[in-house]
Amino acid sequence: MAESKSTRELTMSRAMVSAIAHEMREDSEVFYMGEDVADYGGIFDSTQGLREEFGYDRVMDVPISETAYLGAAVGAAQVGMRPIAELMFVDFFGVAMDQIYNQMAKNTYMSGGNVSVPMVLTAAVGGTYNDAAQHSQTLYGTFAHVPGLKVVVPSTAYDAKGLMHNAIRDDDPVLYMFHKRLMGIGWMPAPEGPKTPVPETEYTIPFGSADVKRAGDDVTIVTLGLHVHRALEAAETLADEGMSAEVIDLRSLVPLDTDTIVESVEKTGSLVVVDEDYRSFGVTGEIVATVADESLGALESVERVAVPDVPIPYSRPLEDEVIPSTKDIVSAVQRTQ
Amino acid sequence: MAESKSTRELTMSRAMVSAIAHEMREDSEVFYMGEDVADYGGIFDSTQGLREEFGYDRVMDVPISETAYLGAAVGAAQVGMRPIAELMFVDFFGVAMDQIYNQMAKNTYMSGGNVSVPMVLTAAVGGTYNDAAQHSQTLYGTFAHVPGLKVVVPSTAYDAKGLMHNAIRDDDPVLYMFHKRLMGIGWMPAPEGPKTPVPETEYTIPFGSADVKRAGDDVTIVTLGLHVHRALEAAETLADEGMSAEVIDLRSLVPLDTDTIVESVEKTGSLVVVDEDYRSFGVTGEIVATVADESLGALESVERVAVPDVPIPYSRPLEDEVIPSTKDIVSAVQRTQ
Amino acid sequence: MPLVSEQTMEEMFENMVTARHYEERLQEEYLEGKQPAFDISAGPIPGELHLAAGHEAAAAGVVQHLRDDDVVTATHRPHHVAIAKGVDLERMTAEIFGRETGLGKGKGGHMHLFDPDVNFACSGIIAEGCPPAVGAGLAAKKRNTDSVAVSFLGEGAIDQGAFLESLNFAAVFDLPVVFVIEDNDWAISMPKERVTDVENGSKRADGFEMPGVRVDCDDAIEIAEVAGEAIGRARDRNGPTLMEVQVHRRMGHFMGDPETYRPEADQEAAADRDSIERLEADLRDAGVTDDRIEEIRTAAHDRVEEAIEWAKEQPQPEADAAHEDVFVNPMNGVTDSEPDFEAIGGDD
Amino acid sequence: MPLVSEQTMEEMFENMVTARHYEERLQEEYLEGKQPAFDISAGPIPGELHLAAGHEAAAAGVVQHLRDDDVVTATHRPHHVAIAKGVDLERMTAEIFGRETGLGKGKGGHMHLFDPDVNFACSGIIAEGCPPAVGAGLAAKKRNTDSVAVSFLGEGAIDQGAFLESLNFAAVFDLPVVFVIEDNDWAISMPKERVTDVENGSKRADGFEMPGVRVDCDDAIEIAEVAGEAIGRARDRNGPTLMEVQVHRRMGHFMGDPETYRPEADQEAAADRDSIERLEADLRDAGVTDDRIEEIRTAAHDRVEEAIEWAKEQPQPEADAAHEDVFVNPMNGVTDSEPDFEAIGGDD
Ligand SMILES: Cc1ncc(C[n+]2csc(CCOP(=O)(O)OP(=O)(O)O)c2C)c(N)n1
Ligand SMILES: Cc1ncc(C[n+]2csc(CCOP(=O)(O)OP(=O)(O)O)c2C)c(N)n1
Ligand SMILES: [Mg+2]
Ligand SMILES: [Mg+2]
Repeated sequence: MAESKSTRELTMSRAMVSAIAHEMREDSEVFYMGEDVADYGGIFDSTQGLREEFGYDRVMDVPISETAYLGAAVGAAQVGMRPIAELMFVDFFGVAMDQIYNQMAKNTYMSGGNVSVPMVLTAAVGGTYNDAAQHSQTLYGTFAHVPGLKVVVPSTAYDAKGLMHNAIRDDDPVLYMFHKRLMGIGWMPAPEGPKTPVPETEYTIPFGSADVKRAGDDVTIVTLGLHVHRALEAAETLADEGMSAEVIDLRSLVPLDTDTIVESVEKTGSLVVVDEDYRSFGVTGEIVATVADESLGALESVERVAVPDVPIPYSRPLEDEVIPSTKDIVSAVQRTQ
Repeated sequence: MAESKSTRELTMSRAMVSAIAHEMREDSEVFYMGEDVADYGGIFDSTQGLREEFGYDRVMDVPISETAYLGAAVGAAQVGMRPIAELMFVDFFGVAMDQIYNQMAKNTYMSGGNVSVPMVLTAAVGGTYNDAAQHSQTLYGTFAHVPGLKVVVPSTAYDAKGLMHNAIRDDDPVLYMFHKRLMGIGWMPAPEGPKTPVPETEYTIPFGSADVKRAGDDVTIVTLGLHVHRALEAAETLADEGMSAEVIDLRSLVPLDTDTIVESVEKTGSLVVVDEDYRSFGVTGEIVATVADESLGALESVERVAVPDVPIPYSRPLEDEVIPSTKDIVSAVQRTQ
Repeated sequence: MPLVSEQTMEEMFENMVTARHYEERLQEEYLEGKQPAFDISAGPIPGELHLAAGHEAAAAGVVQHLRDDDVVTATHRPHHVAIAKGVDLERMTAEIFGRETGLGKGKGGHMHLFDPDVNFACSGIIAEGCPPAVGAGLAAKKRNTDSVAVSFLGEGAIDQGAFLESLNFAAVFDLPVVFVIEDNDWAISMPKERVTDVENGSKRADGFEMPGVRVDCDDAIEIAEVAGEAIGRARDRNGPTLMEVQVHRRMGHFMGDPETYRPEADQEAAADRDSIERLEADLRDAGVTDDRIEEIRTAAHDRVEEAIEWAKEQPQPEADAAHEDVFVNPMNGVTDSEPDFEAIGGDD
Repeated sequence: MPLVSEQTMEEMFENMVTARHYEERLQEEYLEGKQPAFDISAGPIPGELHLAAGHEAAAAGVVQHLRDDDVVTATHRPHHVAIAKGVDLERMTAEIFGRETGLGKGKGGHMHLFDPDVNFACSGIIAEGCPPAVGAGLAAKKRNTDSVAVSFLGEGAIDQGAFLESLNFAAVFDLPVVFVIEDNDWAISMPKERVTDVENGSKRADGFEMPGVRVDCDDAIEIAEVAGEAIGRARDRNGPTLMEVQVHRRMGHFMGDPETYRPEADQEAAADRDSIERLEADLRDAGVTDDRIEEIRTAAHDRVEEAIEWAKEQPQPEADAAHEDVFVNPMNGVTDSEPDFEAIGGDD
């Protein structure tokens, strides 16, 4: 079977790494920088095996100086290299945000397009494993709000590879946010969905193309990252109750695929937005408002399911309470009907 | 006249300073820290005369080390002092965001309420004077998205004083964002509205209390900061055309006065949100979604007027294009009718 | 008279054996819950766990000079420092087990322990505690008290802006702050030689006109002597000090760290140099009896066992509690004293 | 043979008089537009304007060692450096006037000048240019070229994390980077003695195992000599240098700054020490004739006048252009090579 030769099941981390390795082989200007990315292979397996293949020069451990090394990536990108820089946890952005949003994101515009910043910033996001307020955030809204960054969030191995190829080849700065729980790390069991067949060949998934992960007629569930899988699970439960839910995986927040969302809501009339980020002034508000902007009449009911504006608490019952569960999604959908 | 004895017209900066001075006189634990706040009196007149009255110890110039001095304010607040720390332009937040959002905002929650952080972070916001991408932002959405900060935005001298008294007395961390264009600085002419009569006595305006700055029946304009005045001007123009616009000044984003907004939209049926921050994943989306959540049926039309997801450009015609004007507000209202 | 009295030596020893045993017990509880396959979110202690075995002397030697009103900020590896500072052991343990009666009602976890009674805090971001410690020093100066603040950090944190800015801030305002670098040679998998050129962390002080000192081994007594001087200078308002202490990482960076990056010889060397054994020998040299040493050990063990037992009996928090404590005063609560007054649209 | 040739001296002089006259003319244009009352948003040059009169020697002395492929990052006070680096003067001026043909199509303004042809950039946040300069040095090393990078900063920036982290990063990887502190004694209203304890900014190097040097006066020749050594070392792959130059702020921090905080004597002293006059005297000593000096001056003036005239004739940008250039490739544009393949919900 030709099929089985050209694809194999991969974890999301392996799929990411395979895209990075491919690009590094093709283009000597691509290199990877971060903390514990060389010998350790990335705390979340994001660089497993890369140092072995490419050496310390192209898979560089750096001092714990996020401002210096993310800014250095900007500088290297501006002279034409294609750095990938990793922020170990997105929660650490605050020590380096100036370089991210005042240079990486703005230099293209401020230069009238005369300068480009072809770099990828990777960052681990997400909770569900009791790592508390400084290590569990997604911060999708924070970054999508800043003009000048493309913001990408894969939910499967297949998407992770195609989006990573695209991110590295893109001449614009890309923030690639991978959810720890999806990576398939030995010590953090992933749910069923993210491990998928992945073609061995290279392929790109363009940004701004949301993916209908499940088609349905009664309600539109818009989500991303880990919650794609929780939404799919919810859709299964709902199907048993005779409700047909469409699940849209945004895959990128910037650019945002408004069309796919609006078309779906025009079909179903009901919108449920599910997000692991803080509820207010973030993703759920934007998606609801986008649909209201584009097609207010189609909107018969709306629900937002997100973290209720509290820092992520440590203890299991508390974290479970604030991070949207499959049950929360089911209930929200039921409220719309 | 008793009236004239107890009130006088003040610029917004004088009103802010009068509240700060009052609190400093009453409570020796209150002090002010920032760059150029002592001899200069604040680049935007935010501390005019304070050093003269209170000396260098309580009105402290600090090194250009925002991480160190904002974090120092957190530390001083946690032992019971009541620091006011100024970030000269909110655009500089990126060099110190970790202290702001991972400590100032989260320590109360992470300690289960055993620690409080009674500090005020003041920051100048806003454009309209061609200071380009790194000195013109409002970033309202960025900060309102982070749980743990109260976020306050005055639009008049009267409000500025009452909100500042409240901010300093609050046991929680408050981000007080003042718009440069409203301050009444000699070299940056303010519009008519912000200079108001201000009582000499102390008074507090509670957070979470939006203010109906103009009552109306046909459309609800929700806004804050500088754009309160542009919305009021738009409402005048609209009145000439026979349209009656209600203008709601949010005054604080966290807590958000949902009731006042929803009540108004239930009356008018039309919602126009006007914001000087970036359009996507920010204030306008949140307000629209909040109304959709609470009262979807009441919502007959919606418009969002904000900066169209580009960094703030320098040149006059470009900046004018992206920062919502009175005319933009008028047009948006017209589109709703 | 020796600088460090026998009583102090005993106290340090007590702190150190308490911390060591405490962490051994945490490790047991943590790993037990991770059977059969290591799942970070499983068991009675979920999430990351950073243990400080091999660092105890730094905490004991420095903190024994401090009073309750002195402020300490520690790192993601905080237990030994918390114990030395006198943090409530039971409530701290309950916090690590995520229970309702924990220091943070189960909201903080082991990287976010706050005990305002003894002015202890820690945090999970590199060098994040430096600026607040500087702020505590600033408050002491403004209030004209003789309190001091001590900020702990790892040797991997000496490249982080928050630390470097804090050095300057403390120096220029002559604040009563002591920075203590716990140099365990490693920042997760990165050996210190690969991330900075300075011979040791105390050299950073040279660029800020601050005294920098280093204790080259984790000898609690020497640490206590050097720290005594630094803290004394701070208390006497003679300004800050940067101090580095060589410690050893006896375990992985966090529980579950395979340490495949680490040479075995380095692991063995860390295991060999045990500051607790060293101090025990010093105690004997000073004439402390076996019985007394055993008594201290037993008391420490008992205290640890009691704390863990107590913690495990504590209730889990109610789910609803997750919504509380974002603010101490959620709706602001300050009485609205707004006069009846219309500044815009009013008729005055 | 002197280290600095007569030709180099002439070039530096030319750069310096160009920069000085350029800024005098900008000042005129700026202030003219602010009549009768100073309104920052009025006139042909709106917004903030930071002029570098008194800093010219630092730019001329350092940058004359650089090639087009060497990267320079400058600060909010960038014009003198841009001129020395050979930034297109007409398009730079058009940018400052906010015109369509400006370096950034009117989007950047005077703090955000980018000329990729000569690898020049500047920015408005303190010390923000240090990390990208380090990145350019890193790229040179990875690509195995002999390009270097120079990062300018003010003496007020030596307390900022971005600078301090960059020192370490450049040092540990031996990058070809030179940091140049322009010490004009003031950070807006804050005199340097009030914000740090170090005697001078070059001392920061001591905490990072990097050579630190200072030129105590704005003597272009001495600066050129010291910079030549530092840049040569970088080019020869012998690592980074921190260099400080004493310059003078002849004007307010920005146009409109009342400078009420500044002692008159200090203002006068800055006015007295003019590096341009000094270099002119040196030129004469070296035998350059009055005529030649006049010729250089006239050429510089003419060039400035032409650039300003050209810029003022350029069109304002169309309002719609504001929506362009956020990305060079807005909808990503990479051809979608996605195979026809369904990983979830597919039937394979
Ligand atoms: C700003 C920031 N960057 C990275 C991390 C991830 N991180 C946690 S601990 C650590 C290593 C710290 O090493 P060191 O300071 O030497 O302390 P040690 O763990 O050795 O005690 C890193 C990189 C973090 N928490 N914060
Ligand atoms: C991070 C940051 N903080 C504060 C400012 C505001 N600011 C602009 S210039 C300046 C003073 C800079 O002084 P210095 O570095 O000595 O340069 P100079 O202006 O003297 O050339 C300040 C505080 C800023 N732009 N960025
Ligand atoms: Mg370490
Ligand atoms: Mg200066």
